[in-house]
Amino acid sequence: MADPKIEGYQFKPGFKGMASDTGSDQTMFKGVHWGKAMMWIFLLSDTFVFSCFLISYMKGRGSTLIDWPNPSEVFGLHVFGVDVPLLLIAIMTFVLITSSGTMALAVKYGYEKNRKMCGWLILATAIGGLTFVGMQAFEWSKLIHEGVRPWENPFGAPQFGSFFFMITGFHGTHVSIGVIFLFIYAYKVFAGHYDNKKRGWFTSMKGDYVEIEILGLYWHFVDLVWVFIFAFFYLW
Amino acid sequence: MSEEQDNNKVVYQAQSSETMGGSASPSPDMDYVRPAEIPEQDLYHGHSFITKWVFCQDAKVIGVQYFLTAVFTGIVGLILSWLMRLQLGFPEAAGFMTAEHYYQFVTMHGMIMVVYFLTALFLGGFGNYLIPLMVGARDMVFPYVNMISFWMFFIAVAVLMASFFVPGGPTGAGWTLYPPQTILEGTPGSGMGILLMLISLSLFVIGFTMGGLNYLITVLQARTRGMTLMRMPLTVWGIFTATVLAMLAFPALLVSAIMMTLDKILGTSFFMPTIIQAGEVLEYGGGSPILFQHLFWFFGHPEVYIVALPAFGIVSDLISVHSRKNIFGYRMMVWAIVGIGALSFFVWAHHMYVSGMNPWFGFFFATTTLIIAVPTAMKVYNWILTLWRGNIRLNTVMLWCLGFIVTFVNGGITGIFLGNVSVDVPLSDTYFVIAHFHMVMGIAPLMVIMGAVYHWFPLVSGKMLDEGLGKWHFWITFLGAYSIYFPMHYLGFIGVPRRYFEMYDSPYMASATGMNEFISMAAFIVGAAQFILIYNIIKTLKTGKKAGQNPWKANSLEWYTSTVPPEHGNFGERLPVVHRWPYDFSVPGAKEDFIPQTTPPSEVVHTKVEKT
Amino acid sequence: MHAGIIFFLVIIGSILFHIFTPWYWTDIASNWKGMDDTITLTFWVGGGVFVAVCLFMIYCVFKFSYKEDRKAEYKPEDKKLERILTWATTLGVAALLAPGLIVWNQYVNVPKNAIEIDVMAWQWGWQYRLPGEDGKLGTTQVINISDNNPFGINLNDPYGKDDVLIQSDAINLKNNKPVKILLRSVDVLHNWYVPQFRAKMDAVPGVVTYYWFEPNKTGEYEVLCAEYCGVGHYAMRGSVLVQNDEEYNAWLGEQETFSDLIAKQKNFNIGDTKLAQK
Amino acid sequence: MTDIKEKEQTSTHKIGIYLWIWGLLFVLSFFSYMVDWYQFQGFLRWSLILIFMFLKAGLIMAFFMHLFWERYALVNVLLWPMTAIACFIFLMVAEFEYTLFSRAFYFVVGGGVQ
Repeated sequence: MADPKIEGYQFKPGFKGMASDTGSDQTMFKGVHWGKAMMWIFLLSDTFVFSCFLISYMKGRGSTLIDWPNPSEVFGLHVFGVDVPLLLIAIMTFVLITSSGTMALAVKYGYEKNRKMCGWLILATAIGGLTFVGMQAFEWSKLIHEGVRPWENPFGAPQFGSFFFMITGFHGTHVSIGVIFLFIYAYKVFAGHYDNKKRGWFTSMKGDYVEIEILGLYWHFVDLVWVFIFAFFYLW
Repeated sequence: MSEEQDNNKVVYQAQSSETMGGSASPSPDMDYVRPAEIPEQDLYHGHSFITKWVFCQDAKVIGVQYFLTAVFTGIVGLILSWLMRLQLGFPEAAGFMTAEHYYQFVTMHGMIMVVYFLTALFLGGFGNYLIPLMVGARDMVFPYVNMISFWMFFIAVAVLMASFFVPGGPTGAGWTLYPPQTILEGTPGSGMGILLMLISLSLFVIGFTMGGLNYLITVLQARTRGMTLMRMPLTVWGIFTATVLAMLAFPALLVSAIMMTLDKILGTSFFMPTIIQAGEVLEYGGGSPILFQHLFWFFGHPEVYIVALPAFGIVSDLISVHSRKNIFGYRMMVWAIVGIGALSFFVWAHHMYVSGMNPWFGFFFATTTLIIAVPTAMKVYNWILTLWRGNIRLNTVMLWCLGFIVTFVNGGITGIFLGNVSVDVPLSDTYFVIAHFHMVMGIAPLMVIMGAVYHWFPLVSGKMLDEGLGKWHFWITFLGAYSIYFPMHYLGFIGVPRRYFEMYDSPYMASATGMNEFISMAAFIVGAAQFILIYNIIKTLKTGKKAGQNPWKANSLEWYTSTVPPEHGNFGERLPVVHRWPYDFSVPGAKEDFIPQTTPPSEVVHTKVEKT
Repeated sequence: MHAGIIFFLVIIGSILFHIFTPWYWTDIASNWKGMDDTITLTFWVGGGVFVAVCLFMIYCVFKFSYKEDRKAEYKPEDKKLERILTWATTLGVAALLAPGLIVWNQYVNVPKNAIEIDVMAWQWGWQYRLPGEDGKLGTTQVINISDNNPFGINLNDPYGKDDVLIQSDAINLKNNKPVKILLRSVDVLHNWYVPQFRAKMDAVPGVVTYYWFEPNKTGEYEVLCAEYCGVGHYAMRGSVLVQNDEEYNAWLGEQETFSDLIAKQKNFNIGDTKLAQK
Repeated sequence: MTDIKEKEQTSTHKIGIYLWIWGLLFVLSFFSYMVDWYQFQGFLRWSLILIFMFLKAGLIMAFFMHLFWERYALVNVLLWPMTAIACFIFLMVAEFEYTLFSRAFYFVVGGGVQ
């Protein structure tokens, strides 16, 4: 975003700007909506949650004497008579990135007050998220069918199942919550709540298209976490 | 200059001329403050009893709700400590108590006091009440989320208290909840007790995250015109930095709670290696108990500062106001708070020197830990240098502050013992540790809480607490608490290990018997003395004398509200405009010995104001 | 005014308490005098700072207590004073840290000639294992533990056969000979702690931890568990007897080795995983 | 917040940049997948995984989450706390190596290797 115009405030670029923003009165993040700042700080906190999960995973995987199962084989699929490693995971990644892209465009159209476009893109994102959760459910059931449990598995170290279910479960919960909110916001956009400043159901505060960006931040974060899980859990 | 700007100035000139008397000719340029970036906050005003007092969205009411709930848990914790001291001092009189009971009391006392009492009181209680007032906001930025935050905390407390009544009782694993013993049979409350504890902690973290986001965004994005970060009272700095720590440290607690819950109910082995208990090999294997300790202390050490930093901030304000002098080295104080906060993420394993972790960590953590001693020491110097050449009102508030300095320096010095890795070896896991952390994060913050209660009670209720009762309350608490914990260090020197249900059959420990009786007596008296405060509050609410506006002649914005006590929205028609830091006391040339933050420079051109 | 006097008495009382206290550390019986010295150093530096800060505070209370007609000094900052105090504190802290790190360096580096002792902890008791003539301890696994193999020694490890087993909570040590305590636990955390030796370390299930010391005073000492390990924590005691060479060797000669134990048992069954009951 | 400001904020980016980033993300994901497909091993595998991971994460944060266009005040507030995580990771690597050594040495290998 280009810097917003604030009466009486001189924006400076780079670190100089950082110093003058921090030293100024009223706000530190100039022109940043309260809700957006809140979402950023929340995501920072959530980053620490996922970092702690992944660090625990590293410590657990690193210190076990039993061999870690080869994820490439465990998560492989047998399709059309060939074993394709990590096929499902690759599709899931594809789906999540697709939904991230549609979300980014939804934010753009939201700011342009293009109600229709924004609404459809959010709906597309929600459907992408739903597909992802569905595939994850399929993956879970496939692994459970193969005998992988949180406390044991036939392929190697028992911690494999523990960390797999915990981390993907926690990520999946995030996705599911995101999907629910995406549907709600798609409804709100289509119903025009942001154009006529309708007050919210719970908070009784007026809505604004900036909420789409806040939702977008959350959704991109979910995608971001998946990038790390994909690298550390499936590829490593 | 906009029209709004002009109007605003008329208002504050009228306001400040009351306190300042006449002034030099106003010069519009020097009083210029940028116009508001953000429009007025849209507030939801409650209409019914429920929306006004129960599910209320006013941060001040939420603060009081947090405060009362935390005090309730604190009283539970106090009673538990009495029971523990009864066992330690007079085991014959505590015949009803088994070792199981004792360990359950130890655990619940620790967890309640650290998390549900001190953290909730400082951040939830003082944070909610003071942040919007001190930065000049109408309310917290997300009042609805703030309300949910309190009720999550309330449910967390309810779940915690419920664990007293489940089969097997509350968990007795020690407040650190170290696995494997936490979820194994040999520990009391390893069934429902520990599960409820973990659920309660998770709820606390979720609720706290909601509150914490509010505090942070209010400080960062909702300050009033003219309120720069470097003009905020140190109270806000302390609570703000503590909240940052909480937002980044509580995730580790949440993660460890989730993993331990899974170990308990699903039989995963995150923290559980192969274990033989009562002759049977359990269905665990390959996990690492030390991982839990790392996660726990990655949360636990910042947690110490989550309690300490608000106390640092608040005490700075109290000392400054009541010695009628600016806080010495404000900039240094701010950087010290921020520095301590940042460093606190790099020192966690100094709790684990003898835990069996990689022994080479000792070098790293001893160094980082002792580095923290420097900013902390600077804060202490600045407090006493604030007293130096001040004009000290020796009222109850100041007494609590002086008590804080004595106990905090004492506890801080023993912290250097325990942080310095090889000195820690003989002293860790002994009574020295107990004495240290009670002195530094039990008694010292408690002194600040009490001082803050006496200081801000006139704001909250509009009435002054009784000074005579307050002094009795202080002296009994201070002398009693000091005589509990100062001698206790020496039990640690002998080598008396902590968490011992009874200990007197060792020859060199038998000498500790008399000491333990003395400590227990002191503990009973100190605990009972806290009821003086409750009596004082009830009496004051009924018959206390009216405080009026700004009874302490302080500068910060919370004393310049439109009504006392402040109503929802805090500042009436117009938000205050800030022109200076909150510590302009005894400025040469000024008529009174204080200049409120709202006083524009044009009114005090004849004074020698150095810092704004 | 009375406030200042009481605070002053508290400080004086603290100093007197320290001088006349009957409670102070036990006579040291190991090589870790360095720890005691570092504590003493920290005590003098820290105690000095504590007394100085408190006395200064009390002085301020006397000198600057409220008078209607006096105005406090107005001095927001004193850069020079702050800089001096920062550097002085940094130096003081560094002076305390350096000896601490030096001693820690000794603590984590075990001398080559140390005798290894395997200390096995469980809820709630101790037992010990010494290397046999080969000077090396055999490897162990918790799952091997049974009535017949109370230490869980791996049967295929040749070093384990001659290990000396002491199925008692009492152990003897040779005077003036460093020992490396290898701690392991079969259930929860424990900590093998003798106050007179100063040193301690947690026993953690799933790994083996270590520390070392050199006993230098003969006599009997009590072992305490210093890490909370469940309801029996306070009762989890043991004992150490530090002896001269001849006495120690005589004692060692009477102890049973793992091969003796195997020979004694006709039906050695590794699958039976019952922990030895005391 | 204010309507006036929102209108100023609506000077949004061209759609092209989002499509570009979108495409890049697909390409990078495909590359990551190829790392597994071709079964690269050892140092090459890990460095490729990390490079693609950080590139993807960086693109998402910088463009989809608009950090590239945000002011440094916000960016720095968000990135500096990661040093604590970095320290945690670094130390936990040392910790798991120590644990692994301890387990392997005392439970399996023993004095036999010396």
